[in-house]
Amino acid sequence: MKLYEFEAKGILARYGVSTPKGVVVAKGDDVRGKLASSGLTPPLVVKSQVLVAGRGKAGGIRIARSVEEAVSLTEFLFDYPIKGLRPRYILVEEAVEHSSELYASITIDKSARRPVVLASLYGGMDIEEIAREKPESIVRYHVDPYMGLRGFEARLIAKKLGLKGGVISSFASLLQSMYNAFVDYSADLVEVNPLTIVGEKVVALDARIIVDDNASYKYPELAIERVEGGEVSEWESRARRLGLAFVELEGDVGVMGNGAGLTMTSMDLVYEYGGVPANFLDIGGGASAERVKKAVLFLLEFPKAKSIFINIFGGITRCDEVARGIIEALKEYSGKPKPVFVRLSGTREEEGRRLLEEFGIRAFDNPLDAVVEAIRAAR
Amino acid sequence: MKLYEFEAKGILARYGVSTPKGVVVAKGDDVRGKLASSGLTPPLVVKSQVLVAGRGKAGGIRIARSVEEAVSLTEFLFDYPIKGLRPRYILVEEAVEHSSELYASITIDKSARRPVVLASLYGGMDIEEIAREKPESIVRYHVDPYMGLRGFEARLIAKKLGLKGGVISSFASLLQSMYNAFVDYSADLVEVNPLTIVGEKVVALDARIIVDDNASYKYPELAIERVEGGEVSEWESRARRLGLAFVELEGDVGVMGNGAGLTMTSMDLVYEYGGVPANFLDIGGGASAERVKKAVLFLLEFPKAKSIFINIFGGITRCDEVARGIIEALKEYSGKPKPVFVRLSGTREEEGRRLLEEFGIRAFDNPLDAVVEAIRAAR
Amino acid sequence: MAVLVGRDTVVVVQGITGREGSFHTKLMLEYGTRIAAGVTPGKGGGEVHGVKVYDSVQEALQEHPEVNTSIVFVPARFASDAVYEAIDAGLKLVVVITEGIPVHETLRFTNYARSKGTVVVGPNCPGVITPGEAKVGIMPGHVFSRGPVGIVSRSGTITYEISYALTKEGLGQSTVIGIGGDPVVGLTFTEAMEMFEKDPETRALVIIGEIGGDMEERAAKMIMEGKFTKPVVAFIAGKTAPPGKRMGHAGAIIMMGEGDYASKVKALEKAGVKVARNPFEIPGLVSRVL
Amino acid sequence: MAVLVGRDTVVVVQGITGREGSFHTKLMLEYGTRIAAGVTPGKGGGEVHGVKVYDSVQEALQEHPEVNTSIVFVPARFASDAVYEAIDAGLKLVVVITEGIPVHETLRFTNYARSKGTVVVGPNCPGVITPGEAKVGIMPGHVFSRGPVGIVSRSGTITYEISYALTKEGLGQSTVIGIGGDPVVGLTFTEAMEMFEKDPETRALVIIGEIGGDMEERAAKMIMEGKFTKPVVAFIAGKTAPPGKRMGHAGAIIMMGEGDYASKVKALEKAGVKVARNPFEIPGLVSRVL
Repeated sequence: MKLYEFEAKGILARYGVSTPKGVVVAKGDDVRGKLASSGLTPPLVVKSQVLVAGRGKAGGIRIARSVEEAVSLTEFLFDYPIKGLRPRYILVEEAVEHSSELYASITIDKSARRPVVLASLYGGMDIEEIAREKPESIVRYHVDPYMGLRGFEARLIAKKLGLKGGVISSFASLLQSMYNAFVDYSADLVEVNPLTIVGEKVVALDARIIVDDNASYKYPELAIERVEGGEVSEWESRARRLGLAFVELEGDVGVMGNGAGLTMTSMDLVYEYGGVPANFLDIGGGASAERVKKAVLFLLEFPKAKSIFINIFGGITRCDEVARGIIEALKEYSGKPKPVFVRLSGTREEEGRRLLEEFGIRAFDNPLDAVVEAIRAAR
Repeated sequence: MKLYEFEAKGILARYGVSTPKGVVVAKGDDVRGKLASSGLTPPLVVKSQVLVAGRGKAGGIRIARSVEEAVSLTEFLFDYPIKGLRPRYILVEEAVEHSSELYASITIDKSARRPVVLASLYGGMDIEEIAREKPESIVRYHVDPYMGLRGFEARLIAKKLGLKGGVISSFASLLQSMYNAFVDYSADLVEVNPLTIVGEKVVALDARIIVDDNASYKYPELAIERVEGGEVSEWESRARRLGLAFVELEGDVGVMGNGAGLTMTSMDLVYEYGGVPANFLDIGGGASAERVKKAVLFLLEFPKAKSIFINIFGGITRCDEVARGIIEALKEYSGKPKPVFVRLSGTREEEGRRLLEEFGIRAFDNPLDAVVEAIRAAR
Repeated sequence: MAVLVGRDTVVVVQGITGREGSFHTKLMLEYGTRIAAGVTPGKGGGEVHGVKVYDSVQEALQEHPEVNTSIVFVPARFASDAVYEAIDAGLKLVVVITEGIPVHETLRFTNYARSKGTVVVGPNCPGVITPGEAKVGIMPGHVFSRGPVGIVSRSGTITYEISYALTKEGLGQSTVIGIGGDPVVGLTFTEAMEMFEKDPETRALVIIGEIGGDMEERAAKMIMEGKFTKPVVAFIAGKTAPPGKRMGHAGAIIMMGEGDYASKVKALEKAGVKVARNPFEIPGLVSRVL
Repeated sequence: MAVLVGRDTVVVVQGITGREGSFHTKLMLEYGTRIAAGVTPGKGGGEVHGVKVYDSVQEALQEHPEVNTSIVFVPARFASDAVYEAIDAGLKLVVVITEGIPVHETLRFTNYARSKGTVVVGPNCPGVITPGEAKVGIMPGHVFSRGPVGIVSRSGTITYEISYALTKEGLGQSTVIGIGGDPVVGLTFTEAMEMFEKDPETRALVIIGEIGGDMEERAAKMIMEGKFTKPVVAFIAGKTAPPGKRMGHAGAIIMMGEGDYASKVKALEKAGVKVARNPFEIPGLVSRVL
């Protein structure tokens, strides 16, 4: 779950990180009143709160010389889509005059099974760009998850970066604050980019926090509605509301599988045999008949899918449950009929196969056969 | 720093512990209004918030059959001193009907260098009493400070205690909540005594938290004025405000030393040589001249001390600083002169000795000589 | 011989009274796995498919000291606690089936397990099977057969697909390890490969990878460095997945340009590994290297 | 020979630029202690009494790899961090002078030190001295002299008093350890006693206890069990302290009836230890057992 910039800054500020003075305006707020009473001193930065990368380049960040200008820019940005997305919040902040832009983030090094701090003197661009253009500038530091990031370690990072004097300890404090937020919010990523140095103080000009979706239940206070991603289609957001792992694609063969690997491989097979998948839909492990029914109905209604290829190899998923779900979906569906090709193998495969065949659906044993049929039917 | 019952319960409630519904009334509040609007259902328990043990036996806990009665009991308790102490807060709670009273606490086992959980089915009395009367009922469990108290460990404790069914997991949750509060508040002690079982739910009827004084700076939100201890004398609370480690005693020989061990030994010597100390005053390690001056002035003004025995063996404390502090105090003091006997040894002893002797004070090398003189002078 | 599980494996099922725990206990028993006990806090005293249920691993081990392995079906919110319980009870292998455990929790318990000498497989994994000896997992048993091919996989269902294809071609498996699809797992490709390297029965290895992460690249590096010397073939799922889209579980996300399909195939081929275009090519490739 | 510190001890002073750190660096140097470096974050590059200052222990050790011991004068809020830094740098002895460290922090770093094989003395302690060889602490050097008496003490100033009294009677000390007055300390009486038991130079031991806690009782138990075999005499401060009152530092509080004066004296006397009524009786008692 990606947090908005203003949320990330709010969290970091509670951990002692300096951020520019600012105010958040929500869609529908009295913009003029809110900015007038905010006590902010121009020049101001008006920032569209969208959860997509490249917001600056897309025109989502504007400079206002006066409060009056900030009011009109705020109103303008509410209606200015960034990669197809209109913001619900605008953050207006005092501009911080600065000459340097640094980078700092904390994420998980999956291979090392350790949190890792990344820092560079060359911020303002994203980490991939830094890695391409200034790879030697990146300092990496692994943290023992049982010890946390201790002060002396944070200072070592600051020194390796080449910082001097009092900035060392204020940068070290920033890293420790980021680390504590990273742990307390079960974050996949805490990033401050850019940050700058004013005197001996470190100021976070932008901030990102991504909370692990598996842990988001721990933070009910973050449960505001948020639209993630740049180009979530209508069907993708509908799927999200239904709790389905669905990605819309360009083609016409509907694809559904159990498990990400098998579902991706099913897509790969469609391509390999000359078709183009209409989507990716993973019902996950151990899906109930109810869940399968929901997913199949969704694909039946999804207009891009001209035919449907269902590829199931049951482990924790039971083929009989899947069969029941498919049958119920087909019974309930009242739209234009669509050809459905089901491959069933694995746990309780005989029962599932029997159920489907009693209902009049052929259950393939070999997915290649099912794929070929599905591609042909979509044409 | 001892927290009031209502503070401890408030903290534990945030960690998910069930506590009786209640309301805190501060001295000066509109008692009637506050209780009337609280929505509490009688019978009610009216509890004087004092930081002393044995509050119940001393009449600090009363039962009210009606809100009206609770109002008059609250007003009554504000003026009812418990061990010499008038409360600033009264907690009024709904009475919880209960048949069992259990005990649970978390503290530090200093020898094992481990947090330790203590639990017993026989609560309602203090742990020393339980240890005397039902020693076999106490379950002790050491916690790895790097792992915390995990659910399966908490359940093992509950099972060892003899709890059954759903109570096991609610008691285990209570222990985990207590442990988390214990760590987050740097507590010397988190105690719930008694707690009771209502259905399968565990309810904390009373709660105590003692925060480590060395860590209390981390919790500015707890910085309300609190009067600790049952019988803090006027001079003791005056000393506390000055930041002096001072205990008032029965005798007439003022005692001041550096370090708890030496100061206690100085008291012991006064007794051994036939005197009675008027106090204990430890200036601690590395005291500045300023601090020494404050301490000496305090003893000069402390009426019980007829003479003063100052026993210094400098390590991190410097004898010259001490000498300067003594001299400045004597210069500034304008009350009735008091005989002062100073023993000086250790770090910078020659300089200290020289300063004192230039000022006309004899610096003893042997504390026994100084003690004997001080006792004689006090008579 | 084989790796991780075998005839000496004696299992405790944590979360045995749940829907999945109970169902797969039955299937594992049917497969011949020795299951000595089950654990569900608060349900001690009962029985599931003839297996006694205890309130804690400690109590289970008091009655069944021969237990050396745990399989965890406990729901995500309580799963970490179950893993710690198994580690602290001294079990040498803990297979975590549970999906949806927060990665910060996995980070902690996998590090803890390592410090205690316990191997954790998973989380979010299908488990481990040594065909004909023991199945500690949720995989459909009938698709496996015994033989010389080791398999280590990030994807449950593709593992079944490929094992089934191998079995149909008469190519049996020594041990099949599904390491799980989460970003952080207790046993990585390279750690599993160290085990297969030492196992005399395993004569070839199938690596089943997925886009995202760098585990396949590390496996390639290990082969390049000569630390894994047996023939290897591979399949990588997600060839046609669009970048930046989350494809099902967290392991399969292409971001930061790290670990895309091309990079993995390139690294593996450089190390001399044949990469199959689809799962059904695997048996042919394996036959050629055996 | 002696214990913990000696001629081979090479010290880094953490917090060397502070008031106490700088002053006691001078006194330690005057005593003959080998101090190779000092550390104060942000003050690297300077000098204190001729000792070079570095920003971190790591940097200090790069230049002075012979350092094996740290003494910590860092203020309480930053002291734990300094201790971790010293432990992680691989130092074998860390003497923590700092007073006022929260006990939960001490709990953590003392456990961590143990897992890393580092001995922590303190916090809130006067340090360790092996007379004539090395003083790693804040004790006044001139009150000590070299000889056969080991001392382990919970009270700084009483240690000076008793050492001075011994010295005046011609009874020198092998090593004197002030373990510190905090509720949790890195080195306990019994752990120090294990060291003295093995030290051939130490022929008798003086235990300087205090009311509160159970460290004296544990020392008595160790003697009873025959794990410490040299003659022991003891002094316990706080005989006349009223119960339930906090007497200065946290170590000296009598509460819960645990560790009062009578219990300690009884336990020690039962173990055959002579307990002095005041510090000045110690030399006489020592003479008798030597």
